[in-house]
Amino acid sequence: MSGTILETRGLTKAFGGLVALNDVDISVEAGKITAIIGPNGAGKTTFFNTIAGAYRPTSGDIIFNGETMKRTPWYAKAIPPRLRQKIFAERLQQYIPAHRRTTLGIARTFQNVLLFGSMTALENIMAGQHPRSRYGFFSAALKLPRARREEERISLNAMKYLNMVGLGTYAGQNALSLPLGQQKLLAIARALATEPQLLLLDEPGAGLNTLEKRELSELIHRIKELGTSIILVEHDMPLVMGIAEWIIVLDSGRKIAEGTASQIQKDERVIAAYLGEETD
Amino acid sequence: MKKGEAWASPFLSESDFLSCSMSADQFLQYLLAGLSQGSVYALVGLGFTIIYAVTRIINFAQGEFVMLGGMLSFTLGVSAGLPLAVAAILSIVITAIIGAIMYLLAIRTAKRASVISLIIITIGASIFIRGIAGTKEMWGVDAVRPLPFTGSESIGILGAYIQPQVLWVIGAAVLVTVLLQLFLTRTVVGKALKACAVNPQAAVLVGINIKTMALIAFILAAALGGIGGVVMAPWTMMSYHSGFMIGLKGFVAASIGGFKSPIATVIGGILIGVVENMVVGINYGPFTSQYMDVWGLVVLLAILLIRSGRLASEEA
Amino acid sequence: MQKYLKHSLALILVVALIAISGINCGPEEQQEPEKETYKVGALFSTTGAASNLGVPEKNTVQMMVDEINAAGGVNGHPLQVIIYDDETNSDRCATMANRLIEQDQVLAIVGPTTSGNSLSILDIVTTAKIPLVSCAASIQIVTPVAERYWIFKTPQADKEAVAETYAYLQDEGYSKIAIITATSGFGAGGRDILLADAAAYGLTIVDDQVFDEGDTSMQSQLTHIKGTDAEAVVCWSTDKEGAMVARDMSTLNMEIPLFCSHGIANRAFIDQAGEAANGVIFPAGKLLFVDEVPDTDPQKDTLVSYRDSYEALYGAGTVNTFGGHAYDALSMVVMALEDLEEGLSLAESRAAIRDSLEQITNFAGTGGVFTMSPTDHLGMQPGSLAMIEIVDGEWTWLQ
Amino acid sequence: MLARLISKWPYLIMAVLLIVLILLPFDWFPGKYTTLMIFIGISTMVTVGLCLLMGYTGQVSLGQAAFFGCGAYISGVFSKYYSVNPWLAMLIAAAVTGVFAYVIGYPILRLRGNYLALATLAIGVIVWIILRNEGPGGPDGFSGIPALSIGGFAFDTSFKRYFLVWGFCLATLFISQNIVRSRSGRALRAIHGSEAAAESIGINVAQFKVKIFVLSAVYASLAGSLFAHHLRHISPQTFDAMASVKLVVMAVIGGLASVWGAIFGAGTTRLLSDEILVRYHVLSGWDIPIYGLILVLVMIFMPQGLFVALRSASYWLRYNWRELPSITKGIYERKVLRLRSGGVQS
Repeated sequence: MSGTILETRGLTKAFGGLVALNDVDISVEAGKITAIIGPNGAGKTTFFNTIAGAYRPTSGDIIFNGETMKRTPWYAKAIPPRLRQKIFAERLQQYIPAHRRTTLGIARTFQNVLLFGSMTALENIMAGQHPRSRYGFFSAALKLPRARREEERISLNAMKYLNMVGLGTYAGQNALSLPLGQQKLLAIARALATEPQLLLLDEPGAGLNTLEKRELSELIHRIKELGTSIILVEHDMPLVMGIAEWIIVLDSGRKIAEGTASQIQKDERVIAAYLGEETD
Repeated sequence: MKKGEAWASPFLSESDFLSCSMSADQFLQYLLAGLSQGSVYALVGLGFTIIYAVTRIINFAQGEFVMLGGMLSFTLGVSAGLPLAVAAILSIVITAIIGAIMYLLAIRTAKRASVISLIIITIGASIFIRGIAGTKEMWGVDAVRPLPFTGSESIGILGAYIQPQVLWVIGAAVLVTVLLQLFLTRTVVGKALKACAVNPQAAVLVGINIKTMALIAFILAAALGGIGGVVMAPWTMMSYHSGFMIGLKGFVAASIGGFKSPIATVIGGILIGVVENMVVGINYGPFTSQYMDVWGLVVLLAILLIRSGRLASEEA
Repeated sequence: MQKYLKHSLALILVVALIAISGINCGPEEQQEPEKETYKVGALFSTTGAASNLGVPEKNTVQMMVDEINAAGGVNGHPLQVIIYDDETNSDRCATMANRLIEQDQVLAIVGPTTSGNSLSILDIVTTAKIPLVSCAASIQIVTPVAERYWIFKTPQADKEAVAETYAYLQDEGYSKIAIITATSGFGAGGRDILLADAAAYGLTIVDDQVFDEGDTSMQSQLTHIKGTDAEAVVCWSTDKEGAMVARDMSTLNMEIPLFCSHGIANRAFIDQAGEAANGVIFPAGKLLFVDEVPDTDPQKDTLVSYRDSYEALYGAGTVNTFGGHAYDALSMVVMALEDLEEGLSLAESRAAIRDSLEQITNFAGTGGVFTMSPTDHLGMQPGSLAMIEIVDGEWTWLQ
Repeated sequence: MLARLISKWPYLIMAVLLIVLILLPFDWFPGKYTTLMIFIGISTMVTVGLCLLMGYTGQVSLGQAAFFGCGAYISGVFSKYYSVNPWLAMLIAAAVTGVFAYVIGYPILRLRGNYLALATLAIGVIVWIILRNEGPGGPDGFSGIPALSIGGFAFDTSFKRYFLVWGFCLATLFISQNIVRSRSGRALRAIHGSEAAAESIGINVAQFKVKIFVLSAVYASLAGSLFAHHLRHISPQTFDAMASVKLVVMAVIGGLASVWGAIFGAGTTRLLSDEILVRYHVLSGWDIPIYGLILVLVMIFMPQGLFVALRSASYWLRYNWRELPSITKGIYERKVLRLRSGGVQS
């Protein structure tokens, strides 16, 4: 598949006075591995959270698969558009909440892994299957055949993803009892279990040793083979340069450059940005 | 309501007189009543605030500290006949010691206990204290009333009247708040407490012993409760089970103040007090003395929800 | 291992709890006398909101049991009263009632202390067919008698107390009154009757305020009353709140007189209200002014003996009418036990006791003179109450 | 041989408990605990809801007695004053309470931790005051609530009601168990683990919180209705703030980690307050402080609650069952002594 999977238009996020994202326009090509880099405080994670729906954009639009994430609530619809724009600007604007975006096909991992401590590795992934399974309290309460079938399917799929990240043998272990490296893989598997078209990886490499990093990049490639587009935020330059087919550079909330690894490495603004970081 | 026969629930019940009109001095009277009750709530609420800020525990035994203060001041002041000042100070000190004991025996020994089980521990402690106080070996079940500090000749203010004891209560509330504020901002220990409140991890990093701080917090809270009990007992009277209701009100006051600063708590307490008494003043429809407590709580809920709304708006 | 050991405490705790509750010690197995013990149950609110009523009742019963057994018991049968605390809580009360009936197999039950709790066990005792002599005020407890076959009670009904007060107010020529009542069962019960009966005595209620137990001040309610043209305040509550009303009234310099319920017939009220207690008028049984009761009065002897023995045991000035209610209740049960013939089954003796309770005539108790009948399970003769005014800290009878 | 029995003991215990449960109310069975057990069953139903809410979803509720009370009052009032069939009244009560919980749930459950606890507490008190002022009989409550009956068969004795209540109770437990082990159950635990992460895997956190809140409310309501039709009298003070606190205590004592903890929690607490402390009822009121003390001790030594402690105790037991008798004996004797030392029964 090809074409753009994710697009942002004038995406802006301000916390009180501090503007973390300032009118960012990007477009991510489907089926590619895109990396977002930038010095600390460039707004990478904010950008992530905004796309994933954890933050509400101050203004701007996010388009996923050609579908906008904007929603106009009924009470806003009541007011004529021009008037609304005049009075409230973007304030009445609502955006699809995070969990709906996951159902649409955006999955993410977290910098601080955030696995579910009260569950085993397998259960964590089964939980990931949530948006791809359909049965509720009622059929669960009465153990209807439907519930049984679904459970079967869920656990099989879960096992599949667990094997994919090579943790099949730890299925029964408590998620938090695993070492950090494997926890990170597990988190990725959990995200994969939601069967996303776009996978957001927040610093997958952080805290891994070189060996684990190699495994990681292999895994990421394998995920790409499945036809899942990937955006990752990463500090580790070698890793990024190794796997990213397209790189977007953010600095203090603005997009300052984008291109292939080689292009980025030559770009003065990027170098300036990073040097600037080193000097102070 | 008549039992037995068919039953209708009139929200505008018998107590529905169209006497909404409130004369100026009546208004003042309600205001004063609210103010004085409010400062009682505030005094109790301060204890909650300190402990919560430092330990993130809601100490359900706070009301019992108040009760202890009041009962002790009666035993020492009236039964044992000690001079008033001595009795007052002694009962505050004893209450503070009990607070310390409670922390050391019940709270600190509970390692790796979740917040909720810590709450249960404080509930257990309060049941324990109340139970002991209620036995006929201790104070029994009758309410007691220590002697007022300065007579019981009521004082007139622009057509409204209050007992002199109420002035003591309000005074104590003000004084305690000011001292507490100074303590927290000026002294080293106070600053350390504040640090724990703001960010425990950081506090630990800069070498503050969080356990000692928690102990201090409990002692302070117990002492505050004691003070509250001592000053309010001559006015409101005390019995072994006064603690629970007073505690609840103080709790509300503290949480309206957001468990943050002493001043916020005092404002919260007075707000509740005034609302409740104004409701009595309106005395129409659902705004009657039957529902004074409800309206206090409604205010609380409103404030909580507004706060949460502000939080939620930050997120999606 | 170590933590397992600690965890095993849990197991052991549970095992121990079950084991302990399994083994039958406690009251059931004292040394067996030649004649089998008469077991009577009692439910009093010795803790919780009504504990200041329940405790004197409990004291009274314990005192009486000792006296009776010291005097050789009931027809040679030792008397045992199993007292449970209902914590002023109705489902607790129901549990304890069932316990008395099913486990302790008592012949009759005395109490509960409060109207709410008494009402809560009516169905239980009725289905279990066991006589109950309640110590609570509400008239609901014994009416309609048809449905209350097994239920009796000793205290004056609220209705009579209200009637007494209203009659007095009428005689004194009051016409506009304000009422302030507690939200407790006692207060609310009184409030209903006060509201209902006022008109009959040519009284109009110009203000109606309530307060909770545990309220720290009644000033606002009273301020509102002060704003009306009420000529007198009637307060229906127990001693603590009553005292606060009295004190807040004097604080607000309210000139109009305060009338209270028999719920304040308790020395504690005077201690708590202090100066403000003076001038308070309320209806109560004669127990409070025994010495002023003329010797011709049938109750005189009972009153004197009860007061003396109670105060001998629990200290001077401690006697109050609530203990008196328990005294009357248990005395009636004992009277019934006395003409209980030997060798009846439990159910039979329960029925027999009920019948003889219903036949009690002219029993002079502390609360009044009782004559039970199939149509009246309170059976208190009029004139059992008198209006009392507190004059410099002493109860004085307003003849 | 014995060793193998011991190793299977959890199942044995289960079976034994079940048999005891069935035989308990019969007259020839030692000890008369029917009434006590009925109350335990009712409390358990409410506690299960709390376990789901607090243990699995991590949402504290200090207002559960309000739902309990709504159930009791609505079904009581309808069946007595409007002579609706008690079963129907029960359903109405459950429905109304559910809707009520749903309506308050959406705003309230946005609060976190202690503030949620506080808000629910406030709601509880408000409901309680309204029941007290507007409910029939005011603070005295009202009696004469009809008993439940199927066709001609009326549940008019404790003996019959025992089976009714425990039928309901066990049903609740099994339903909850199924839910916990289902997709929804995982979602709940996910929310407990991290709301952000839960959102990130497509769980509608707000909605799930409300759902479980409603479920627990409905449990409480049903329990309340059973309570009303069992006691045939209800009064507000059964549903006050302290009652809510006691329910939470039951949940925590039992252990929030499992729905079965509910039985242990309700059982131990009730057994303690209604049976043992009563039997060893000492000088007036001394049982109350003892209750408080035990509460504190359990929480200090078994913060996970009895059930978890018992489970790990059972593992311990498998390996050390030989030493057990001596240890138990020692502690048991000490316990008896402590409880006896109170004094004479009044």
